[in-house]
Amino acid sequence: MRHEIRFSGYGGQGIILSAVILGRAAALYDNKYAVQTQVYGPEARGGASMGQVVIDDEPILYPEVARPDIYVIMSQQGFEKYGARAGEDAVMLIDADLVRSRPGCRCYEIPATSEAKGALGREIVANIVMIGALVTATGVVSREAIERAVLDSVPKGTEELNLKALKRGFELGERA
Amino acid sequence: MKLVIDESRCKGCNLCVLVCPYGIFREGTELNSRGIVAPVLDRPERCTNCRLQALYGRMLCGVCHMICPDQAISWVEEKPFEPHRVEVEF
Amino acid sequence: MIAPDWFRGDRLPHIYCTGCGNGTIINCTLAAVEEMGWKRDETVFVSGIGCSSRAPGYILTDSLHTTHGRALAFATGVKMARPEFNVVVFTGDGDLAAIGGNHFIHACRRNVDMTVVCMNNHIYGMTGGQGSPTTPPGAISSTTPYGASEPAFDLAELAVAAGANYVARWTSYHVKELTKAITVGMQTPGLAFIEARTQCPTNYGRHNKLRTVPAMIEHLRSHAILVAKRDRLVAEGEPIPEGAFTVGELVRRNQPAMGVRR
Amino acid sequence: MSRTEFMQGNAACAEGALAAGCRFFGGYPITPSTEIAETMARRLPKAGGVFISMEDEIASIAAVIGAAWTGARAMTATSGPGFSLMMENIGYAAMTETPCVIVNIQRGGPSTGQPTRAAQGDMLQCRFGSHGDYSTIAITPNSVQEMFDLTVKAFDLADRFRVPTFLMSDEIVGHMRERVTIPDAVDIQRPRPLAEGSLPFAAGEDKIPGFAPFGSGRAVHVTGLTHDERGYPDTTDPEAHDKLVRRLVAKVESARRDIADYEIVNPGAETVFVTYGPPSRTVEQVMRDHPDDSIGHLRLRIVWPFPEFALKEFPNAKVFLMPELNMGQVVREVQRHVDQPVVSIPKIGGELHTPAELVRVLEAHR
Repeated sequence: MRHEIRFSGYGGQGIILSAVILGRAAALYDNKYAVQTQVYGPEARGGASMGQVVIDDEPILYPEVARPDIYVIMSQQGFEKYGARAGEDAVMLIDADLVRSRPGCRCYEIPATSEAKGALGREIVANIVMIGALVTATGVVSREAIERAVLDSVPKGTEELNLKALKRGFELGERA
Repeated sequence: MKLVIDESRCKGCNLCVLVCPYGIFREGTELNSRGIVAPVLDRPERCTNCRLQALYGRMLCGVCHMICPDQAISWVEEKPFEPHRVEVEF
Repeated sequence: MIAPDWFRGDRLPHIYCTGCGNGTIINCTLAAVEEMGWKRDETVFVSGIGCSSRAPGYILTDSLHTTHGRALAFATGVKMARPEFNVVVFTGDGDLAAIGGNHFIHACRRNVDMTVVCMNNHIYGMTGGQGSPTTPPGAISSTTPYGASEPAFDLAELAVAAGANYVARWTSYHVKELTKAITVGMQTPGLAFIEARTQCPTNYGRHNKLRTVPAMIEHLRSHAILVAKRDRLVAEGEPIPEGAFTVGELVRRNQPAMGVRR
Repeated sequence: MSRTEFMQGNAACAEGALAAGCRFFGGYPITPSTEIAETMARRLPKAGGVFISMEDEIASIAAVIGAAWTGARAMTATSGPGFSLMMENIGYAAMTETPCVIVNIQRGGPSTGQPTRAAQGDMLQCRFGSHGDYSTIAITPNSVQEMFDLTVKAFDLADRFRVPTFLMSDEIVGHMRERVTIPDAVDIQRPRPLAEGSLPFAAGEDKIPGFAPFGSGRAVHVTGLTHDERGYPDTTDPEAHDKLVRRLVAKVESARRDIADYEIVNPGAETVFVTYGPPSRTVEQVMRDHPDDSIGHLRLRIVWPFPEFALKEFPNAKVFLMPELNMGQVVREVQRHVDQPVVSIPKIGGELHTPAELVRVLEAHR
């Protein structure tokens, strides 16, 4: 089953890293296939940043994302540029504190940034909370795979914090 | 040691005539087989390098050899070795 | 005396015009190489395009005759890949300062450990005598028929400013001094730049009232003033003679260098 | 043993170069190739190699050629504008038979164009871009794994044929991340050494001279001028030039069956897609979604020298369809080798042909 997952937010939230971690989880630890792409260029710096992942059980031939079925949106501008045209059958996870608009599709509101700032004490792990929620809300990769991919990708010394953020995300995603 | 001009290389620029402190090189007058007027040597035994290189174990003066753009000037050993009569000029 | 085994005897006589000073500068460079005791199979000559750049073709070592202006970039690759090689670059004023100007300043900045000998004849010789970045103001060339109107580059001062560890300037008349300067340059770690002003009787002298080779040599000799003399004139507030250029060592220093033999 | 990574195409290219023993990289930053230089800058010094950031692309390829003549495997990476700047020295490398690898992560042109978008607009430039006649090898990967594998192959071909060899990738493959398996070691083939007593530019039957890198004690004179077998300039003799340039072209072109690398699907097909690089993946997607034996696919991993004989492997072909990320470049080569109609499917703007677009063309031509 082919899934196309699109992440968007503003620069500095770790949007691209989120896409890489998800792709890594699928390709290295879930025995699936994954292609990760992203938007480059000056417009990606100040404005909305966007990364995408295609995950499939079969080898991925056409590598581009045509019609995402899963969205993770972490800024209003990101929503407007990359989320507003989501199809009706898509699923969207939204950082409820940062995005005012709501899509026409199924939408889960995840308070990732306030959780990261509050309970976890570091705003920087909001993207990891979001990834955790994504995994339990959609099952696109396994919990074990995403745990290993997160551990691969985060700076030394922050593993515990990031695992805590991921677990918190799992809970938020289960509840959603 | 003997000073020689390799006429197969000389292009006749006469830089050697200009720089030799002993006036050993003179502008030539005759075209050689390559169509070049090569300089001629005037009493080359006056060349300090010819006389004293073996004694000092290094090149002396040698300005003609260095400036010759066509690598045409060199010294060859003379065999059998014959000491030259030295004329001291004041 | 330069040992004949440094020359590709089968390639001589070379293509240079009668009275061209490039052959002299090759002699001085090879005399310096002998002084250094370098081995032939560890020495690489690199050049770009132009009269000067034909020089490596007459020397019996590995040699790289490259594209116009780019000799220093090729030489950087050779030296950085094999720092144990002795790398000497032959270049000319057009090759080095016009098309290759950017490579020149960056090679000096990197201070790559090699010796750069520039045969500066103030003209594009091989293409028939067009004005170059070192053609003196007023000089006649085929592209400056009313006299060069642009200021000229001082290549040696440019190399000093750009960071070369050793910079000297002599002429094809000053064979002993030039040889000594190239030798010191070879001994100095980092980039050594030696500007050798030379005569181009065919394409420069002919159009600039220097019809004979001796006239050109005399012009070089009489317009060269030692760096120390220039400094004294400046200190005394005396004018520098018109058309004069400094000769001697302009800088010798020990700034960090790249590609130094390990 | 090997390791599996989730890696960007550009990073996999750098890993391939390191695995192949590349020990010199000269480059200049340019989107979308920069990650190759960055990876080499990080990895090469630890592998005993040299990374140098040159003042421009002209200097980068010059330094690479200089390093190659010392016997090092050497590489540079760039994109369109830098590739254009390299052209003169690429001709020099062809003329002097310098083995080196040039990676071009193609972006939209002409001029500065679309720095962050993909194209295949330099495919004719890599074949004909430098002045005069010569022949080189151009490789076109379509996945991150191939960025690794074909970079290794590029070094082998460069060494074997003593030609500048191009890895003609693009922004899509250069920037995408996929799973890649990196073996612990790869087999490499270095150039045949110059035989004792042979002249440095004299070639035998295969038209490829033996290689005596600097320091071998052979006093090789290397020049971009027309030269004889000794390497000495001989610029006015028509025969000398004819002999040299014919050999430079023939050493690659006459070996094109040997060099060729392509895949064939459904050789009995009547409608045949011809692709290279990422459009091949769209075609593969279309063929998976619409299984049909009457649709064939010739996918080139090496575009130059062009393997025209591969087109003959579709004896029933009625039409050839060629999607390219340009206005139709390699399609000209297909057209001159077949009698059937050849349809160019150009796409520019930076995005890959979608499966739906190709299905529409397919339906129009059946």
